[in-house]
Amino acid sequence: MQQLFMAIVTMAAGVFACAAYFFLTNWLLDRIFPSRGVSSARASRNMRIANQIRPWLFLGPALLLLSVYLIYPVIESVWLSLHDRSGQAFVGLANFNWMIHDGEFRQSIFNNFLWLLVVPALATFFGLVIAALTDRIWWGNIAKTLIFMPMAISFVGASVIWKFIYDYRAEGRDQIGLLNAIVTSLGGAPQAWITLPFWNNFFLMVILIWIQTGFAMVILSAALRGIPEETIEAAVIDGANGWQIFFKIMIPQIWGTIAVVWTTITILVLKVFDIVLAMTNGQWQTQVLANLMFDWMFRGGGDFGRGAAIAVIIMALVVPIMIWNIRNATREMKG
Amino acid sequence: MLATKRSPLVWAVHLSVLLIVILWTLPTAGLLISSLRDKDQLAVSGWWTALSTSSQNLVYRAPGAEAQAQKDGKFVISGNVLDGANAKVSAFGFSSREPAAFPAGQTATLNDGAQLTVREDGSFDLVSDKSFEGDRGQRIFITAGVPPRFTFDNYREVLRAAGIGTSFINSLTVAIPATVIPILIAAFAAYALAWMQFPGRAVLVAVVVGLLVVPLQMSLIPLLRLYNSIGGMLGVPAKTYAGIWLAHTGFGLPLAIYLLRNYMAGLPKEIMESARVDGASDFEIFVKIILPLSFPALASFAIFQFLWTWNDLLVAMVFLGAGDQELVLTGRLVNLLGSRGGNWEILTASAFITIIVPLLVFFALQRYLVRGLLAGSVKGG
Amino acid sequence: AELKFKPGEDSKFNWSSYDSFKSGHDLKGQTLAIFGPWRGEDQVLFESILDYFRAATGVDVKYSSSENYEQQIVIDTQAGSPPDVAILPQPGLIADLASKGYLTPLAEGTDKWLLDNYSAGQSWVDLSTYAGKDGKKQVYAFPYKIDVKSLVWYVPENFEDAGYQVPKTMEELKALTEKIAADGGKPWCIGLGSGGATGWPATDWVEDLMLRTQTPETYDKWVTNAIPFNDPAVLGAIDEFGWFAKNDKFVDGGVAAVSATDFRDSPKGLFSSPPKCYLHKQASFIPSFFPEGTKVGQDVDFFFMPPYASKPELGNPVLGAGTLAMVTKDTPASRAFIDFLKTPIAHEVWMAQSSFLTPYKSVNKDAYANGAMKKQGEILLNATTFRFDGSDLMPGKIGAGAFWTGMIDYVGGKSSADVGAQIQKAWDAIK
Amino acid sequence: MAGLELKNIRKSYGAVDIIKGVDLAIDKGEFVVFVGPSGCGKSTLLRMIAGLEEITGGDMFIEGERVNDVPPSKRGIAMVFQSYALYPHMTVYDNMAFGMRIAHESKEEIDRRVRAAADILQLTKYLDRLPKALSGGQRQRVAIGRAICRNPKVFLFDEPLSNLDAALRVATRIEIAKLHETLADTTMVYVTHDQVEAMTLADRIVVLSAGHIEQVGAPLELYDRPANLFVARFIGSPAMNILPAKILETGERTTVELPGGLRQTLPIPTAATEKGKTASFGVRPEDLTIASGGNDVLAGKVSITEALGEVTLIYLDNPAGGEPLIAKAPGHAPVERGTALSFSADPAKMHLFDPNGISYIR
Amino acid sequence: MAGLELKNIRKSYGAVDIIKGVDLAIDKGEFVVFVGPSGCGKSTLLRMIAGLEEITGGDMFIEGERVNDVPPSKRGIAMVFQSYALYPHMTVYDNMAFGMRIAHESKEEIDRRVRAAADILQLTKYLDRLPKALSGGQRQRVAIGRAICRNPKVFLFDEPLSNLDAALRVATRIEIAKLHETLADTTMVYVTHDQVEAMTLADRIVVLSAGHIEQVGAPLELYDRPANLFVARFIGSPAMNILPAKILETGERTTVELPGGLRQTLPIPTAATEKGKTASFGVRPEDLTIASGGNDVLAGKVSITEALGEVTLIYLDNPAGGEPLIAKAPGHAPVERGTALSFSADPAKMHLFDPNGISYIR
Ligand SMILES: Nc1ncnc2c1ncn2[C@@H]1O[C@H](COP(=O)(O)OP(=O)(O)OP(=O)(O)O)[C@@H](O)[C@H]1O
Ligand SMILES: Nc1ncnc2c1ncn2[C@@H]1O[C@H](COP(=O)(O)OP(=O)(O)OP(=O)(O)O)[C@@H](O)[C@H]1O
Ligand SMILES: [Mg+2]
Ligand SMILES: [Mg+2]
Repeated sequence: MQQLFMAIVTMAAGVFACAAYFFLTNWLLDRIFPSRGVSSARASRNMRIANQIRPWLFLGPALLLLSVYLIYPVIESVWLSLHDRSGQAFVGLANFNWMIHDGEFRQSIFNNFLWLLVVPALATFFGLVIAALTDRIWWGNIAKTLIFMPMAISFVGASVIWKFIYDYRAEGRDQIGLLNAIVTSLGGAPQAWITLPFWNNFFLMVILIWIQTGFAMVILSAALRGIPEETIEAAVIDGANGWQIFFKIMIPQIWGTIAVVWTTITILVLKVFDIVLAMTNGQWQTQVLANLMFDWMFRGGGDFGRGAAIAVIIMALVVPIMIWNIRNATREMKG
Repeated sequence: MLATKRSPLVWAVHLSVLLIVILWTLPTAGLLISSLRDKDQLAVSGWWTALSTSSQNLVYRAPGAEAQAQKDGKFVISGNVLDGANAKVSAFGFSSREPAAFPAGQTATLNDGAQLTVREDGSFDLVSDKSFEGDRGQRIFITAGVPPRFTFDNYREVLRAAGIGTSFINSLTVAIPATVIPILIAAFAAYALAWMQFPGRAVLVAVVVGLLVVPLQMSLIPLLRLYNSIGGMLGVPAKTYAGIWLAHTGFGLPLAIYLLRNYMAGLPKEIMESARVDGASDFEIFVKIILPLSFPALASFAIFQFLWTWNDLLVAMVFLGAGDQELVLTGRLVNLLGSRGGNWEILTASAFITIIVPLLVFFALQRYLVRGLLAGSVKGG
Repeated sequence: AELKFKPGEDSKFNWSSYDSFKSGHDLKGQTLAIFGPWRGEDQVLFESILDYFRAATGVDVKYSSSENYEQQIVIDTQAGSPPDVAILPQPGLIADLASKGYLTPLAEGTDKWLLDNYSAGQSWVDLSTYAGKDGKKQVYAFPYKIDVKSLVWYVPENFEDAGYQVPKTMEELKALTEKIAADGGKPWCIGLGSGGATGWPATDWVEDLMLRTQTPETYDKWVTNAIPFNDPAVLGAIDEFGWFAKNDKFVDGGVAAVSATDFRDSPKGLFSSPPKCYLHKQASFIPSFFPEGTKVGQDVDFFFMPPYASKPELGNPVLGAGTLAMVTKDTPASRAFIDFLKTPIAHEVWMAQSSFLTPYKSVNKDAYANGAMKKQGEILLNATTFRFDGSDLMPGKIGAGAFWTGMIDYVGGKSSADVGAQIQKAWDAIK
Repeated sequence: MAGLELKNIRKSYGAVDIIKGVDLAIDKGEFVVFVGPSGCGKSTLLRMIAGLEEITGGDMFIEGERVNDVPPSKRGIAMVFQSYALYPHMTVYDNMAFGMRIAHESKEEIDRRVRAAADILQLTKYLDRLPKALSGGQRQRVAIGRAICRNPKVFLFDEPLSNLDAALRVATRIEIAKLHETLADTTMVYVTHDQVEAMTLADRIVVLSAGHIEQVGAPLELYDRPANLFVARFIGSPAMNILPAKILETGERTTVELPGGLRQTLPIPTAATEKGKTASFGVRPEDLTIASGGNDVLAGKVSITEALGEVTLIYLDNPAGGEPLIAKAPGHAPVERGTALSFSADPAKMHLFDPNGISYIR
Repeated sequence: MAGLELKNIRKSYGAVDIIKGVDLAIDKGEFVVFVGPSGCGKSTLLRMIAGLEEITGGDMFIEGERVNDVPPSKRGIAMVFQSYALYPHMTVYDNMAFGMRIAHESKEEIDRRVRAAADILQLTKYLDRLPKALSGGQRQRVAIGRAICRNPKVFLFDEPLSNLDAALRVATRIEIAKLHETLADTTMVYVTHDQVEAMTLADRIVVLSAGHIEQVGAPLELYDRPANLFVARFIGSPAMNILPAKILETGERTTVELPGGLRQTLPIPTAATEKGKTASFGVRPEDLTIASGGNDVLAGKVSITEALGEVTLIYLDNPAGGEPLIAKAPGHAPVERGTALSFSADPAKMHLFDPNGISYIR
């Protein structure tokens, strides 16, 4: 009971402190540069100053937290990537040099590209389709909850789930993996799915798609519902059918959000390793960059230099996406 | 809603949604059924077989010599091979080589001359002229049709684990502020990035996107070091709730800002203008116009952030610690799995126990993903 | 908390060691944070040991564990907030921590103590000695709680039903294997699956076979890469494993099932009816994955993985694994804890419960909770050679990476030479 | 065959009844204008015809076919939405071409028709713009253009000209009239608040009030013989002056006493039973002329005058109290505030309504 | 001191100039109406006054203070947006109360003013509704209500009555006029396409065309003495009839020859240099009366008539070709299509524009 009470008090305090920051700084800003009750020339000058400061007040906590929690580690990673395994001696680009000659790394890059091609596209696609379809039926919310469920299941749970799908038992045995049960009931020979080189990548991707579709669905569903209903009505009047409305009216209007979802999942794919770790740990040629990094960082004491070097590569891969986003943002701000 | 209810397309929609839902839930259904099954069955037969009566080969060990009774000069051990389970024996045997040598009801003569009868209802008699010896009872192999049987034992075991209540509260204490705080901070930042004029706006947006990629693992050591030195300086412990909130906030911020900014940038400019003309300051516009209108985006992000913080293990372990008092729910459940993580029955049950809270959150927040929030606001978009 | 066994009550416990430890250590008010690998049942058991330490010293002990304990200990030490005592099962990781200066050497004379008190003492001293940051080799870790790996599990009644005998030599084991196969059964259940760690059970096979085909010195050279991975000695051991595992007739489910089956599932074949297999090689921990209610000694039993009759000079080598305790923060309490581990009582209390083996010679073997454990304990005590799991001694990238992958590839069809070369290449890459 | 038939059409939002039983048959090719006060349900009715709102009760037929459950796209309708409902992501050109593209018209045909419509609506310069870069009136024109490009069975216009300037409004109105002439088979339903539009375009005008029909008829019929007080006041701007009138004599012609004791004899027959009742007497501002003595209908002090250029509105204090009476004098009538004026009118242009507001039948 | 002063105000979107240098001084308390064709920049100008659009060039002063950089919230304005811009998540009441709440008015005061405005706009029934459950006209009224609740220095109205029915429009117009009277110090700028609104409300009307001012003046001044052809045709509906006219005699009075050989002498002085030039002759439809012989200004065959009830529009074939000429006859003029008619007019009401379209100064 006491723990519960303490918990509530700490929660309230934490949230309150955060809200108070915004109220107080704004109040202070308006105090220091008053615009009410002073001469109007003063007021407008004050307003101008205040308006130059205010964005930074709004951004302040976010920038601070981002710097501490993300930018500082990035810098640290770059620094580490130029040092040896224990982070002591400077080794220049040796880690990167090692990397490009490492077969496993090349394998990971190749696999990562496969993942990047397949997962964001399919997860976004399914998310979009589901969001659009469930919107029109009375049990849509139930359907959505069910499809959302994989997201809510912990990774440990998910790996067991997929064990029960991909599990392999020898031919003639009772299969406990659903996939093999289906294959054998159709007369095929059971396969050890996750050990089939190349194809096993896709079996692992299925898991991530299965999970991430829920994410895409929720975000896109919010976006779809934000589309002005009247534009859809107009299209209906114009004689458009369901497909046409979907592709020509709805999708273009939520294009920005689709891009956001796609970007987010792409980046997530760059970082994905739980699935690979839990299912194969990169064996049978399923290694991906993030798992490789994790491997080097923490396995058996770790090699921080190489781990960080791989992390730097992962981060560098996001640069094109950043540039694309800068473009979008500037275009949007102009129009 | 449009008056198009009866179009044949609607059936196609229903069917395709049904299909997708089935595809998506099938794996989870497997987990659910597995969590209700006997743990020994998990590795032996597919979860879908649990739904129907199945013919199984079981091994039963009869009681040892101490259970024998003397009857008509013979020594008898009797009992029931099914232990009261609702099943039907079809065949039995006494050797692992021929486990189904005799149909139910027949009497088999064992190697040592004793006679074994197993009837359909599972009752058996082991009759011998000599006294039985040893406390290792006779193995009886049976083939029985076993109807579906489910048990809540797995759940009971998980829920009765010591400290689970504490961990539940710990998890909530971590997850709730770790959801609310980033939303608050990100919403302000997103507003500034979407609607305020200042130099470097586009670059900041891109930086936020770029930071999405920073692997969590890279941050842990430098941050914990920072925490330790700050904690040391202030004389407070390094692992506190505030610390983990901020950590989750930091890690969640890029996505929050990115999602919210995208949403906010799509709100009609006129509404903001109108508020501006009404004399509202940026702060007031944000609180009174933007926030209420951004509910769908806030709700969707809240769903995810809650989920991630709730399911998170790594960050909690590092920034909160793994001690008995600080353990979060996921940590507690993983610990139940034992050192070698093999108890699937625990895993399956605990997966469903952890999923409940996020699903409730999803359900509660889903109603904020409303349609037509902006309807009636501006004419002639 | 209440002590599991009242001090002084049961004569099978060495209470005097407890009393003398108690009188020698009064550390009231001190705290001790221990970080270890044990969770679930093991954690409960370990807490019961800690209770004695608490009662004896008055130290406030906090034990914690984590699923990602390897990762966590690295993070915690790197970030400067280590526990006081860490208990880890990986010598490789310990070596790394020691070389980075995160460990405090144990008290002078610990090596002597191990030599005297643990059977096959030199093996343990070697295992506990690491190079520190300064490069000086010192005893940093104290072995506590050992698993014996050289065990083969079987169901005695199935043997009776089929008329098989427990083999005494490797030759007999191979003959038995062939006989079972000839009888139409499958001799072995082998499962290498372990999620992210898939492949490790095969490394145990290879190590055990290494110890039975080569001298311990060769084994040591192998784990330090003094001889390359594709040395004929190593390849021979691998192929010996292949003799068992790469034969569709010898393994349940065929070769394809070997790497796809989870090691936790694989022993279940012993118990099915009719049996899917008759033999299963796995360490002493495996009974927790047997079907519920299985009684070791009655429903299932084990025998020592036999040596080759043709190589009597190698004696009875035992492959094992275990956990080692080390001081990560030098405090009186952590020192006291290591001292505590040297008392027989710290071993006996756990022995009397379950899943604990020790090479400590002065403990009362009768304290083992059951006959099966005692039998395992005796294997450990009778060991002429004890070698720690080689893959745990190799660098993480090899022992928990290339070696695993290599074994998967080997079972998947590659030749031992290819696999050996491949692993050696990986090893070269991290030098 | 009626082009469009509504039978006891009803609509409610929850407990609120918006359309309370509308019966109306519109001939094929007819041009019907809906007028009525803001919020009376015009748009709702239009949206129900289009199939965008579910019909709560009653039946709707388009060219004889019951369409209650026919989806909008199958009804053969083009519509100008009151709120335009432009596609924000399409250029003006694409907005107009969308419907035709959906109908798989040929590229050239689409281009021809879009350009023709753009030409009529003076949008040619803006064909490549997105709606957000257009002025309010331009957006409305796009909405019109989108509809008139197409070839539907029924056109629905919801206040299509409200944001256009007078010249453009006249021009567009004429174009719509022309369109109506060219497409003789196309039924048009048009909502407007503009009297001139209603009078010039309509074959028939439907006056709606609070969800039901007050009167249906040809424009001049409504103007000359409003069925009740509501219609009388609604048609014509400024609205008809209404005064309480006591019926003195009944018969072929009726004599009433107006406030201030003035008497008028109207060529309206009344039954004897009506005698002594207090009826409502109506006369339109434009039918009043400044009296040169004799036959005055009203008199009073001038409270305000509004010069509109073309005419001058003279507001008189109402002898019966309430809203001022209004007279319209042509040109710039030089009338001073405060002067007492009296007005006369042609008895044939006077109106008389019984105590329930229903017009006495002429 | 001017309430509002624009000095060479310019606005461009990228390369497109929308406002091309507008100079205008509006007195404190004055009521100015902007009229102009759709898309000419009225809304843009209003939005610039409000501070919602950046000013590309020029200076703007409110009550003497340069406000180019003053944010909207500090300019003391209330505005009715052409697109309403209601707060979709607030009820009608809250929409109207928002501005006052921001200004920290007392609860009672807010309630009083909101209720008063709702009363005027007949919105009382809807105070608890969200905008999406309102009709188009009701939404527009909320937008008006939101503005008139407040006490600003400058009111900006962008076509505030376009979606209201005639009666409501008149009533609201009167309320706005009253508001203007009560708040003697408040400057009002009003955009409309409705001539009646412009004429009745305005102290001065500003006629805009394609981003610049064509003429500024009192309503009747614009009607009687349009500065140029654009204004002449823009003010008045239907628009003024324009005919080419050859100047025959100049001097104190000018004699012109109209198409068809008709001659007219106008009381407009012209310089001798103008002789022989082809000017434009204008006469408003409402100034034409069916000629009873002599002094005809135009003659032609009737092509269409439109009976608006109050008046009848008679369209004549234009002898000069092009758009038909229009005459307005009061009442229901019984004119047949095809009949040849000739019209006369008072020479004082005729207009004459030089070849550049500039009016000759009377
Ligand atoms: N973002 C933009 N980019 C380019 N041109 C624009 C943009 N916004 C408006 N315009 C143009 O500016 C001109 C003036 O627009 P404005 O809205 O001021 O017209 P208006 O006089 O209010 O017209 P209306 O009576 O139709 O409302 C229009 O021609 C319009 O097309
Ligand atoms: N969702 C709704 N819930 C309740 N009432 C509604 C809803 N939508 C509209 N109404 C009401 O229905 C009535 C009719 O609306 P409608 O839009 O048909 O009016 P209208 O005649 O087109 O008016 P206007 O001339 O102002 O456009 C209005 O009084 C409006 O308040
Ligand atoms: Mg409407
Ligand atoms: Mg405008």
